[in-house]
Amino acid sequence: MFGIKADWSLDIQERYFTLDDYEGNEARWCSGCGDHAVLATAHRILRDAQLPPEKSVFVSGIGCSSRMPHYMATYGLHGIHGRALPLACGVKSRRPDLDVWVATGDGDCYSIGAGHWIHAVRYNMDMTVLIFDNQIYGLTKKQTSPTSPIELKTNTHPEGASLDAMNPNTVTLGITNASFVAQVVDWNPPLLHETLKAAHAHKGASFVRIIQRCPVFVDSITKELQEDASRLRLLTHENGIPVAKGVEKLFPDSVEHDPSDMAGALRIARDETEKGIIPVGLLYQNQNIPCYSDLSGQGVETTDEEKIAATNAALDVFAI
Amino acid sequence: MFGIKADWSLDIQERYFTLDDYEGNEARWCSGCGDHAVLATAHRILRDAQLPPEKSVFVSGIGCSSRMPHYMATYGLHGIHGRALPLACGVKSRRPDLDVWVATGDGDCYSIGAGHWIHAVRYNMDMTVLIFDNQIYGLTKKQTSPTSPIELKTNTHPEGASLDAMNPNTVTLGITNASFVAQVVDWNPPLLHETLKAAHAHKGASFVRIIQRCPVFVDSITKELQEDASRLRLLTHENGIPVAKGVEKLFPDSVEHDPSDMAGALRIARDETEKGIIPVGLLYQNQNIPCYSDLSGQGVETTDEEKIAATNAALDVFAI
Amino acid sequence: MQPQTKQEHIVEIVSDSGEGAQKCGQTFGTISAKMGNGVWTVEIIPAEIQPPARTPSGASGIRIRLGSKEITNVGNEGDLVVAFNEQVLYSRIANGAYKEGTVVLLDNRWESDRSTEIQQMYKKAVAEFRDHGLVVHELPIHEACLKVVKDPRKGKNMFVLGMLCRIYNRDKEMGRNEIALTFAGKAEKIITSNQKLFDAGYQFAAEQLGEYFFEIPTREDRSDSPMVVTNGNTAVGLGVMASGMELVSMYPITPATSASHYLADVFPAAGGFVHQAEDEIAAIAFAIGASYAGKTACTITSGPGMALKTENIALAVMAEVPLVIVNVQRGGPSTGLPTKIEQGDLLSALYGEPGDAPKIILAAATIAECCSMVVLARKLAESFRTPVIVLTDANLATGVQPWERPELSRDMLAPPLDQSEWNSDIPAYDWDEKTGLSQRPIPGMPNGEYVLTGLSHTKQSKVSYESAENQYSATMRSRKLATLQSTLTPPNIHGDESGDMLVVGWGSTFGAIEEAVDNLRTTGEKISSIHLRFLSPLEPGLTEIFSQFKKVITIEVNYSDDINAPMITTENRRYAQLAMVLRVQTLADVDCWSAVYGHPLQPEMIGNVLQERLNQLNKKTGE
Amino acid sequence: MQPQTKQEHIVEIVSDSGEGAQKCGQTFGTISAKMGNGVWTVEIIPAEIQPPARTPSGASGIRIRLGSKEITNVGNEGDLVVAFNEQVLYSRIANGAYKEGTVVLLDNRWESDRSTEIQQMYKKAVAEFRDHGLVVHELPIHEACLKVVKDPRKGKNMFVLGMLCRIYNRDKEMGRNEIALTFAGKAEKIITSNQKLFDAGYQFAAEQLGEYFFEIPTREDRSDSPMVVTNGNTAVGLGVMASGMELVSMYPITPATSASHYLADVFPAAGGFVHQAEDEIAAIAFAIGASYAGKTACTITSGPGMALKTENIALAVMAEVPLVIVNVQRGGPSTGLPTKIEQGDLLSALYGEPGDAPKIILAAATIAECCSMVVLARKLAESFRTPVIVLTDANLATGVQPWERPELSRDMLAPPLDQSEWNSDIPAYDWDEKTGLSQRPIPGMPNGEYVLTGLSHTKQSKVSYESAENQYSATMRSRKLATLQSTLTPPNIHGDESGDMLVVGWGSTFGAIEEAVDNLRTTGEKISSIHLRFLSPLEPGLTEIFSQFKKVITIEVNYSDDINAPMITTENRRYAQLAMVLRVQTLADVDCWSAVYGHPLQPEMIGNVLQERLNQLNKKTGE
Ligand SMILES: Cc1ncc(C[n+]2csc(CCOP(=O)(O)OP(=O)(O)O)c2C)c(N)n1
Ligand SMILES: Cc1ncc(C[n+]2csc(CCOP(=O)(O)OP(=O)(O)O)c2C)c(N)n1
Ligand code: SF4
Ligand code: SF4
Ligand SMILES: [Mg+2]
Ligand SMILES: [Mg+2]
Repeated sequence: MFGIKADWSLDIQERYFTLDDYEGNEARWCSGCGDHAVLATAHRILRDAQLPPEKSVFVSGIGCSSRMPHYMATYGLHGIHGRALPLACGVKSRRPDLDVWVATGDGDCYSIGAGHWIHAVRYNMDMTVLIFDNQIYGLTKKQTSPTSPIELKTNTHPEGASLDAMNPNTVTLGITNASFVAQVVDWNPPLLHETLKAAHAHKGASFVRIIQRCPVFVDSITKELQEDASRLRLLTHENGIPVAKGVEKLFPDSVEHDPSDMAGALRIARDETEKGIIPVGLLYQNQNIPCYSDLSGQGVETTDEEKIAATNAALDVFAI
Repeated sequence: MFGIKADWSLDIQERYFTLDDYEGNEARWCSGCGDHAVLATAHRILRDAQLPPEKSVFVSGIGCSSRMPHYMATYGLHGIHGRALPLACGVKSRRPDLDVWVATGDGDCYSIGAGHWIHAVRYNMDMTVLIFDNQIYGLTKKQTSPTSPIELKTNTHPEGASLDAMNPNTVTLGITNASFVAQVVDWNPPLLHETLKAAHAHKGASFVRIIQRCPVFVDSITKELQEDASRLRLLTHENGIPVAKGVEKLFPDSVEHDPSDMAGALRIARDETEKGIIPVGLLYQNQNIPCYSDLSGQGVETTDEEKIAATNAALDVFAI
Repeated sequence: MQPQTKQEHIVEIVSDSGEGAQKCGQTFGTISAKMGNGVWTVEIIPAEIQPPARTPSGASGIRIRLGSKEITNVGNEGDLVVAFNEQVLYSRIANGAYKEGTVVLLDNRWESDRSTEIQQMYKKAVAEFRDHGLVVHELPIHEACLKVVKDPRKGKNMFVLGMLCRIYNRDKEMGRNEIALTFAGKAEKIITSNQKLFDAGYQFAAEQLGEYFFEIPTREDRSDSPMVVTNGNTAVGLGVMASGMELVSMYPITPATSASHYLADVFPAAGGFVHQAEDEIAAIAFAIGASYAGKTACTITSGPGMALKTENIALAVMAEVPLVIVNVQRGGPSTGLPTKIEQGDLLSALYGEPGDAPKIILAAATIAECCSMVVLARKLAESFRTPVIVLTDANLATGVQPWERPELSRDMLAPPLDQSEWNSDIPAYDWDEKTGLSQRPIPGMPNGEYVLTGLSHTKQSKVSYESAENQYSATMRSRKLATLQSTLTPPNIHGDESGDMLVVGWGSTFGAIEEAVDNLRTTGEKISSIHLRFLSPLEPGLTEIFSQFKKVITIEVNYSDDINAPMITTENRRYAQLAMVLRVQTLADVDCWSAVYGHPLQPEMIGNVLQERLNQLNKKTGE
Repeated sequence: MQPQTKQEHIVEIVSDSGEGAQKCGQTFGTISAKMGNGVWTVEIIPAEIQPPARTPSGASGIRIRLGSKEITNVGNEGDLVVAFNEQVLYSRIANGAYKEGTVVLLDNRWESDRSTEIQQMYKKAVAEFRDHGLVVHELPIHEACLKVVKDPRKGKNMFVLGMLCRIYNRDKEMGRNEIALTFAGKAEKIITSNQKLFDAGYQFAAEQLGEYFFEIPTREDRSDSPMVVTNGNTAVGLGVMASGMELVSMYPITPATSASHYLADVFPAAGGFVHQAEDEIAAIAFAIGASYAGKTACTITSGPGMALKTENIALAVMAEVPLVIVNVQRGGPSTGLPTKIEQGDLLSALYGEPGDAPKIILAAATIAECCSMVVLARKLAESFRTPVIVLTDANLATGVQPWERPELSRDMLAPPLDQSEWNSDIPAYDWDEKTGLSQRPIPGMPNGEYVLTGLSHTKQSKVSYESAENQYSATMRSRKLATLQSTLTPPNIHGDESGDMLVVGWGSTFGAIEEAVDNLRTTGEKISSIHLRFLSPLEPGLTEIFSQFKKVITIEVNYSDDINAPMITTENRRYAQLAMVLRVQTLADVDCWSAVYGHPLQPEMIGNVLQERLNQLNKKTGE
């Protein structure tokens, strides 16, 4: 997932990290909020990976979900609305040794941050991107988001949202260089765990859209899905997200889907818009897409002498 | 295409518009620049449609191509870099009677304007969007654009562009509410004319990606296509762009494609990235997507009395 | 028993979030306004959506200041507080909201809570409050509610409303009616149940709190004009409607969004439309597009949103597009204090854009002006062909006050869309050299065709390659401000026209400053104040006015260096924002006092600051 | 024959775009610099990429000012012009580039053009130029080139280089060598062909223009230090490398982009990386991310790009992220004059962000400072934990001048990435109360974990809900500026320390102002000047310095109202940008003269303005 510098290894042998080592301030989300589940999963993934807390950076924009970095005991960058991705790309750019995560919301990523989303997929820098999609603006109290269902009554659309919900997966899959596209719901802990783990393990930008409960503002949206699992479609495959038997049973609708099959991924993703069937699992993965972070990080080991020599060489050209 | 107010009709009967009536300042693009062809086509389409020049508005961002409004004798809004689409949506929002066109570049639309592109597709306001894709930043003198071919040497990437070119069509098609997606080359005048005409006639946001010559900075890219038409694939269909027999002959590779078939459109569009085969024609059309301009324009006829009455009613609620 | 007469009282209701304190307080405020009192209501809002219960940071509630004069601000420390639990009071105490003798009516249910921990917290807190000088009454409010409803968490607020109505001798029937209005549209059952709670509360107060029985006489200065009660954001929304604008293009941001929420509800009835854009850049670009097309539009936002609009504002200035921008200021910089008040955006409004971008800037001083200034802004925007920024702030946005209902008229509305033929001899920017003003063609007008551009342009709106033309067009854009200034009158002076000290303010500090000045004047200080509504251009005559006072000082809610702090000298001191502007234009040695505590300035705080400076001044001048 | 000695000369080469005039002039400038002259070169750039041939708006070329002193600006009217066609001269004349007696060496090929229209245009122009007082020599340049190459459009420039080298008595071998350097990497054939053209031109001038034979003596004030010749944008690039920064994150925008082009070429050799982001917002966010992670980064842009970065700059200020922002100013507002010079972004740099956002602002006055200030900026950014804005402008960006080669050293470079263990007792913002300074933990440091946020935060970087904490952290951020100021010395006074008039400037007007002041001083005027490099904080001691002069005036390239214009009063006058800042901080009645003609200010123009004000002053004070 990411390189640890040579001079670190010894130290690491001696440190054993418990969940405590990853837990930051007490989470201040509403009770029943799906964000809690994602947070707990992230703690566990880091613990399982035994990554030193100082080597991970959680980067976010603004929104309820973007508070996540405060609840981690790692480094964090709680940025500004919509800019989580370029901030995170910057962190990674010259620090390939850092383990970078992004926490962003459906407004933060798909609305104000839409341009960066497109381009972060293109850059494919090595990072794990969690999109907390509660289909609403939470922090600012119930305005329409791009993924809000049409006709949902919100404070900005009291008569109901006027546009069909955006399908983020068909967009992400359409962006050249997409390398890891998955979708999961927050209320299935084992699936959430396996999905984030696979995303974290993937070298490249892993985009995980997490369909997230916001009981305070749009309780019914996810409640319906929780109550009627037939609207979800589990994607299974040996190269996909590992699904325990017990978990698979919970999904009346499941389908084998090879994550290397882009055409299939697109078809499955489109079913969400066209048939209301929400895929859960790994839509697409391609491990051969180059990572821009490998390029941007070139030269980080340059010594002072080399820098001075290169600058002198540059000056020589203009010498008189 | 757009509604002309009742009190206009009489007047129109009496006016006959020639090409002159649509021609603005002398175009200052380089000789051999593909933009000239698009401009001439726009003049002709308006002339053929006999639209009064004062009823059309050409809106653009910044770039070589964004100079287009200056070369029209209609109204124009030469805006700021990347914001052509929201400016145009604003023009249309309360003036459904105006005929709105957008001229934008590959940098203007797909890079700095990417977020607005996504959302303008969603809004599907009734307008004709021309994306002049020369695969380079022209006005600022040869920097990499999102659609620049990988390894293209530019001033910002002297060793060659580092990312695979973005495929704009797979993105546009992935955005919920896409209603008209076409692609054309600037150097085939009849095809260009028919494509823009169909786009103009479509009610909704018609996105036309025009592959455009920039002989000054990236001559070879389009020269290759001009010389070897086998890299293009003509899309034909009775509901597609009408293609004269003589024109069809020029394309060794042509395929029948029903523009209502989204899956097919996606496959054809993806071939551009995966196989280097560039589709030319109508990728997708859906006339049933609601237009946000129909919604945003509601109430434009409200009288002063009605406005005052509504405001008084609103005040009544707080009266003490 | 006769009620005790009080000229004014400050009441707070403090609870956990979700217990309805705000609805209770607003209803109480409305009843009081209807009965002819001056009223100012301000919400106490926790930073989180669902803060944990029974914690200081979760304090949610409302403050109502009512009196027999017009009330223009939140006032100083509270007189009487109803608290649903004891913990929430800690944050109010930390904020300096109470004084010795403030009466606290505290629900005593926690004393006998199942959790002994809570019992202890409760006892400890009550003891501490008493030590602090608060007069705490532990009352069985919860228990009393239980006699009427099963779950007092839903309904306690109306019980408390009843208590307050008795304590302040409000008309009981009016209270019951107001409940009916508040729950209008809800099931009859709900209304009667709440009215029962109200009655119970009324009786409870009569029985248990007989000693607290006050009369706040009707305002003497009350005009006969009809009044409305709203907060500032609703007033902005009403202003948009009254102005005849048809489009608000916005992106959600606290504390501005509720203005758009309100409009989303009522605007369609007036033929208007609220566009929620994908971001603030798109929001303003959309508004500019509509304005260009002849429908002057409005965009409403706050700090970070203003930052994003910077480039488009410059376009609107350069291309002379009428546009109304409402900035409900919040604490900055960056995400800052999103729900808190600050007046920190004056300089960025003036100078935010690279290059010279003159524009009109107004600041609302009262809730009524949140409405009237939007109406004015549309007119100015069109007459001067320029964006107009209206500054309000979180204090006005959430403060509630009765204000004179505007009499609507056609000439407040935008003129009808002109689609007549344009005289083709007139260029698109037919600058009148003396004033900088020009008429504009609107798309659809035959012969008016031109291309609006952000590039330097000629009168004809052609891209200009000539060096003199850039200078000329810049001059014309700037001259419009001087032209507007020439139509303005000097600001009113509150107090004498000369004296020791002149206080200058702008925005929502209006009421607090005047109250502080009035208090000082009663003690014999020679102090006056002016309050600016126009910040760009400034109202005229300031140099002359300033010259009549020994000292001029601004009071503002933004950051300035304290001249006595380490490292700070007169030369490097960073002044409060209006103070800077005044120093530039008048060269008077305008001093400033400002702070960014995130809460509205209280008259007492201002009074203390001014008293100190007056003492220094008189010492210095040897008086 | 002996050449005539001249202290300085201004030469222009003007042509259609694409004829290589710029390469010719740059090579001529380099040769002159190598021979020990002072040199300033500035490009004449048409607004379009391929403007039509033979049109005034298509004028493309270069101006070279060379002399026996250090040359710091473009100077006044030209002495000698080589023109490839007559039409392009019209635009130069319109810009006031020539005077009576300017020698024009004009290619006469148009006289016999196939098109009679062109023939007539040519004749008419020549006559008009002569009427205008220009000394026109019609020369068969094209014809002479044809003898050496088939297509003189490719090569005429080297022929002209030869002519100029003869006219200014340059070392011929050095000229030939310079051609070899210019075309290094090209085929040998190309080099020799160009050298042949050069030789032919040299001979042509000797034969046809014997009367023009000048000697510009070597600079006497020339130091022995090694020199380099570059434009300001290249100097910025070199500064980035010399500072040890590893990342430039940018989005293309004129006139800033060429700095990044240059870096894209050479930066990788120093281990650096240029990131072209999707827009300016992403560019700065990317840089902030890298800076947060311990690699202080740089973003380079111009006006509209600055506007877009506003919100992120506020984040960097609030969260105290070191960052270098280079703003190559261009004409504004909005798209404005993209290729032209203006100093219009001082106020937006200072006050662009909603809320209080103190930051360090430097302005380069020379091309050398374009390099050294970037090095300084990185250091300041890290020491003061803040963004630093370096202002340059289009004049510096494209001007070419020899400057002292910096001696590189390790202490110019960023310190190595610190990954040692952080002392967990030290909070993330361990503000020193006296200075506002603090150390920061870098991701990767064990025990340093914290969450950077744009919200109001405590020392520990926790979201702050306490009102006093916002005031405290704002104070700490502001205090850093005062701390920095306390380490600065007052600006040098150019001229006497007291007198009638003090001129204050900043940025690229440095050379022109000092030259104008020197000229006035030789005529006996009591005038001095200072030139500020620090704009935030200001350099200290200004009040004291100003007090020694009867009048203080700024000269700037940005918009200000003319006090004599209609509607303008002392109270509503909009001052030039530095003048405003100085008035706030010193209360001196700082006057200003500024203009936005889009071209660099010439010493003569400044001299005239100052002379007029001096006359007024002396009249007023009765001298
Ligand atoms: C520039 C800017 N615009 C607007 C806001 C206000 N704002 C904060 S969070 C948010 C949207 C939150 O929605 P989402 O991203 O879906 O996150 P959630 O709260 O639902 O997790 C908005 C509009 C802001 N902070 N900054
Ligand atoms: C905010 C902003 N950033 C950057 C620029 C500079 N700029 C002008 S046009 C352009 C890109 C042009 O490329 P494209 O959109 O592909 O149009 P083309 O010139 O190729 O037609 C850029 C970066 C600008 N004007 N404004
Ligand atoms: S408002 Fe919704 S998204 Fe935000 S914390 Fe509460 S439940 Fe979660
Ligand atoms: S630079 Fe390219 S895109 Fe621009 S006008 Fe010239 S040929 Fe056309
Ligand atoms: Mg959300
Ligand atoms: Mg392009």
